[in-house]
Amino acid sequence: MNFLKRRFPIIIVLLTGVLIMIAYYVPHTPFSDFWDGASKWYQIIAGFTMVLGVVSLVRNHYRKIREGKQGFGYSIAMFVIMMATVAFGVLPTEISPIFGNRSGSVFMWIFEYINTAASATVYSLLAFYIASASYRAFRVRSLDATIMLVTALVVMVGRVPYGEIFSNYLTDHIGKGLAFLRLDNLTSFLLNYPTVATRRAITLGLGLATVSTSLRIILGIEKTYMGGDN
Amino acid sequence: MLKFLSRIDRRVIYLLMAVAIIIPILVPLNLPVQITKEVRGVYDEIDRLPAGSRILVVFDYEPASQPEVEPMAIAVMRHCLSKNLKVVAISYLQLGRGNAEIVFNMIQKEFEKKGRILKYGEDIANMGFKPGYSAMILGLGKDFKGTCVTDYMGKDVYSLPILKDVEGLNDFKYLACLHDDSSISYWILYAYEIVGIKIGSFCTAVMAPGIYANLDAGQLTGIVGGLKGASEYEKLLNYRGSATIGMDSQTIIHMLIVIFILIGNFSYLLKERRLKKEQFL
Amino acid sequence: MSAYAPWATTLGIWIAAGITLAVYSFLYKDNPFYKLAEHLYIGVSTGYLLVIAWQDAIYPQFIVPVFFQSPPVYMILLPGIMGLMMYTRFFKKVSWISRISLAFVIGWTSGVAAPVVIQGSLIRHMGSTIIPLFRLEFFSLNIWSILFGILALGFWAALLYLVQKDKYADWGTGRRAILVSGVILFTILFFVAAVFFSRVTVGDVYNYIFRGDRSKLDLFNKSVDAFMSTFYLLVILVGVITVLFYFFYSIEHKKILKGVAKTGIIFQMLFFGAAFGYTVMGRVSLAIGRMRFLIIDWIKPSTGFQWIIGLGVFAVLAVLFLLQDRSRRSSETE
Amino acid sequence: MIHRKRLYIVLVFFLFLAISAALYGQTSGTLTIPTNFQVIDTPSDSGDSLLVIFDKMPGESKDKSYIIYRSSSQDGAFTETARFESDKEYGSDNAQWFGFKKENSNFHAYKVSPIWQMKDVKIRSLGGKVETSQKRVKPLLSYYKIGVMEGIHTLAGTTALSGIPRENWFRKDRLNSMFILIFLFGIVFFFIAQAQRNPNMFLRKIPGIDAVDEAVGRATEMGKPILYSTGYYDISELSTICSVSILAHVAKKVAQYDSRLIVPCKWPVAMTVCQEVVREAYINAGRPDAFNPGDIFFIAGEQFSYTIGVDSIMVREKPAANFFMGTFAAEALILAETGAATGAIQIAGTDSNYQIPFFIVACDYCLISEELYAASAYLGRNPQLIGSLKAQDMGKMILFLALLLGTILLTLAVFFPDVKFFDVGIFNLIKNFFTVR
Repeated sequence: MNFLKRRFPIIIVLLTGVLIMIAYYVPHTPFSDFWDGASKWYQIIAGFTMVLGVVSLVRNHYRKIREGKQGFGYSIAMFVIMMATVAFGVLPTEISPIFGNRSGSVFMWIFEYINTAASATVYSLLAFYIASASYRAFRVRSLDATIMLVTALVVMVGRVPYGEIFSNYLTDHIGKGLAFLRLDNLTSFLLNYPTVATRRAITLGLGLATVSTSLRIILGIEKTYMGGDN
Repeated sequence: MLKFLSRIDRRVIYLLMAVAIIIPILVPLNLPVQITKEVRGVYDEIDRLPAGSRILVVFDYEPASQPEVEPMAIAVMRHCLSKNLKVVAISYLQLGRGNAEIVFNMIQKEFEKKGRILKYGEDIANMGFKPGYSAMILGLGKDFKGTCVTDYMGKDVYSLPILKDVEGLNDFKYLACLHDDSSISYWILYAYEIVGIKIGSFCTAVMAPGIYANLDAGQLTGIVGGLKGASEYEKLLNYRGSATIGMDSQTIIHMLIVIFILIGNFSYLLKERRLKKEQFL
Repeated sequence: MSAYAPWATTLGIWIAAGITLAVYSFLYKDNPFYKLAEHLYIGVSTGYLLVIAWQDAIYPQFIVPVFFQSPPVYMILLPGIMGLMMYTRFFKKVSWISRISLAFVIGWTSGVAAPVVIQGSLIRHMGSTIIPLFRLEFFSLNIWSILFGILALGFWAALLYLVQKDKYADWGTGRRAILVSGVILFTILFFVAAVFFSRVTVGDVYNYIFRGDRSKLDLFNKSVDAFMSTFYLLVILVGVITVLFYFFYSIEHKKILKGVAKTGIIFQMLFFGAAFGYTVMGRVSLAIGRMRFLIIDWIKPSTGFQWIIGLGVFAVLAVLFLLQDRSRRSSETE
Repeated sequence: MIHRKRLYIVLVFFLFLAISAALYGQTSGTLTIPTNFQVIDTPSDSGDSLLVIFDKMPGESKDKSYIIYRSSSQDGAFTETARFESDKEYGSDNAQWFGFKKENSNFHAYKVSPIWQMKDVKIRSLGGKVETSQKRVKPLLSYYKIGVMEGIHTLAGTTALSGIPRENWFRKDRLNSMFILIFLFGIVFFFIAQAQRNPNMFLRKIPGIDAVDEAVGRATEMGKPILYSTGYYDISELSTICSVSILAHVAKKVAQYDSRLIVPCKWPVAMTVCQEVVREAYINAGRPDAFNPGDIFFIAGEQFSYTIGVDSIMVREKPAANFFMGTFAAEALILAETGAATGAIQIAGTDSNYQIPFFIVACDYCLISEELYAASAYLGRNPQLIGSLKAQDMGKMILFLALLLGTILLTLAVFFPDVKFFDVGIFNLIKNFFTVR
């Protein structure tokens, strides 16, 4: 029994991992099918697991409603809208054009005017948070912070008219030789060389980390995700 | 003073931001717009064309990037039609077709207000979505009508007067590519390199740095990048479209953020100073 | 442009506007309207995910091939069973069964990750980093370059030696400055001499500046380009190596290595700063888009009648929230 | 005088015409079928295509093009399957099959698909109507001819060659990555073995990781909960798995100090895994009763609804410490700023480059990209994990050498182009190895 609980899953990880690695190099029948199939399989499994999440969600909010906690009204609203979405979405279009997920159906209406609106708004909160973050935390605490700050300023100012007025003044009135100090030139230099270098280095390091991590997992060294015995 | 600077409430900042965004939408600010040579490159090419010559406008952007690209589309349409050029739209993304429709409707309404009726099929035409990437472009290059077959309403292209005596792409004087991805590389490879039609890029701000290489290589006559580029184009046509407005907000907000950063650091440094002093005492 | 009846569109726009305002109100503080919007949004998005899971995964990939297709594909039953096994999580006794399907998923992804990452990031980025530094026609070991090269090497050696021996630290700023500037100056001079003066001579430059002899101008420009490209390649090479070094775990950053790691940090900060400044632009246009929606799509076209209804709904909600609030307070006081 | 000049001009003009006409006749007259035509199985593929190979011919240009005909039988009706300009599709364009040899530009190679044996698949929709679609079963023996065309003139070859695609047993073009993979396996094994022999190896300090315990401690002192987010991806992603193993450590501390741990999840499976991990931590701390599965719950599966949910929790529960570990997208700053506004101590760790600056600005500590992957080893102090870290360092060391040596060698190779390694120049050797085909 303990074998089934602890060892067996690890063995499956090992088998799947090694098989898929082989399949990456061997395009012949059993392996190639495995390679193609696995991704579809994952989708199916994930599809089933969505229900898990919903159950957890429902459980939490149901508790709220049952105990009549303050604000259970919101939970009710959530249930109603969720049920409506699922109902209108899953019913086939053959019955009526308001069902299904074609454009013009209720499902798409809900999606467009509630989901899209909300997500776009939440996304746009970023603009505000960037402002507050810049004010609150973007400080010249150390050399590194200063470099980061100055770079950010250069890139930001280089992208608005005032930046260009400055740049033009630099080249037109002070001297042609200062062209390399133009904000747009500085920006493009920053974006093309140091940035590229750092990105590459980070990608390389991350690549190594990924490989060794995946080995740790396949070899069953890293098995925290399996959870406890009972 | 220092106290005040060092602890401005978050909400004040948010409020300032909101105001900075809204005001330009309500009242125009006419902030200075510097015309860059990239945008000029596009504008002049189109401006130079004789009346009645055809121009191909490619709608390769997804609805998601509408706020950024649509102003350009409107601007270039206005430019062409006010110079009596004939505009043919085509799309290479499935989602692009819708955008073309939207822009066409707007433009037609607008010109009706001015008292000029734009006839579909004579002044403007929309080929809709044509699948097949490079193959499609190559086909257009050799035999435009044969590749399109029908326009987006399923009408036979041979019946469209706008395409009369059009053989291939080189019967179009210019190609304006509105894109939010790297699809322009296909047009450069198969339209510019093979047929030699001049291309101008109208792209999102994120795309712009990527295609400067093509500009340097002379494959593009110019780049209109992001809201900024669009606002410059609108400036050249001297009207204030959504891009200019958006650019106003953007400029102010950039400035605002820069100011916030500076204030924050200023107060921070002052504090440091004070702390040092206190240590000495 | 809308696929819906006008009334539906109007209603939708009002709802969307309401939600937008409610979410923005969170910026001020948490409030009932925000709560409502939050719960609506979560409900919709969860429902949406369920529908997608059904329409894109379970129905077409599991149900159709097994039940509605001839000949059926029974292999697909296996992942289906695995998916069902996930539900054993609900029962403590047998919850370990779900580990099997979990094991499959994790084994699969980590198995895919290793080779794909090697191919896609290790090999590709190494390949694009390893390129010749000089162009043949634009490099020569003329007397100047050799001289400067030797000097540069000397300064580098001195610097490294002193740092390693911890002598550098207890020097005065003046001497440090001399040492560092010497290193930088001569390294640059070496490259200038080797790359720039490979095609043109000092004499040419003299003629150009003082005699105004422009005959060699394009050659000058070419040499400058060659120099710059070499410079850029060096920047990338140094950046990659130093940043990569910064992530060493088993080596302590001290003495020379500290300098290397420091360079790595500086490169990273350049990257992060650029990324920050670059992202701001796109983000801001999102907010602009939202505000435009509020003002142009919602406020401008709305009629007085719509306003009356809208404000009415708002008022009703507000009253409800107030009542709820009071009831809570009373319950707390009891 | 002038007249004579004109005469000359006219003469020259006609001469020119004659020559060009002759030339035209020449080229159009002698369309030659390329020599050395062969049909081979595409190397290292999964058996769904063939290669048509023939020699490079004189006078290839873009107004002259090659055509490939296909038929199911030796003397059946041949139909055109492909047509390409004659100055394209050389062997040198396909390094994945032929490598970087000079000779590759002396022949054409074009990938063609065979004729497939199809079978019908009937799909019955819920509405009840049945749609039939075709599905590939296996490739059949198919015959190919090549032709050449210029302008209106076309000439089809007579020789018909047959071929049938085979599934190959190895992707030769991925040899380099396989080499690296096996090598990395080797060093990981080696260092793990070594680490088990002497477990206490040196690891340099990473401030973010040391701060984890401190944050937990502070939260307990203040008697406030701790919030932990595993990020954007499901448990299947490595970053999430690492995040979970950090969570295990945090949960252990929390269980010891007896404070509350809130884990809002974006993915169901991740949620169940987190529940298991935390429960185990409580059990090991000897107080399973204190574990409340209700604190580890699924909020919403969509990016921004998740964000908004976590924000609300932060504002309402006011946690004293927030952990954002894993991959994050645009929501990074939204979360971090809200957390900062509630005055929590925040520790972030992400492998998504473009969010790192925001975390650095808005959080107290940030694990930069791969430090996230290293964190579990640091916290766990498990010799095997530390061994794998060592292996990583060794890998980096090797990348260094490769970078430096490679650059130097290539630079030299430019100066001494005719130095030979085996049969390819240094240049090609290195290019060969570091190329994704």
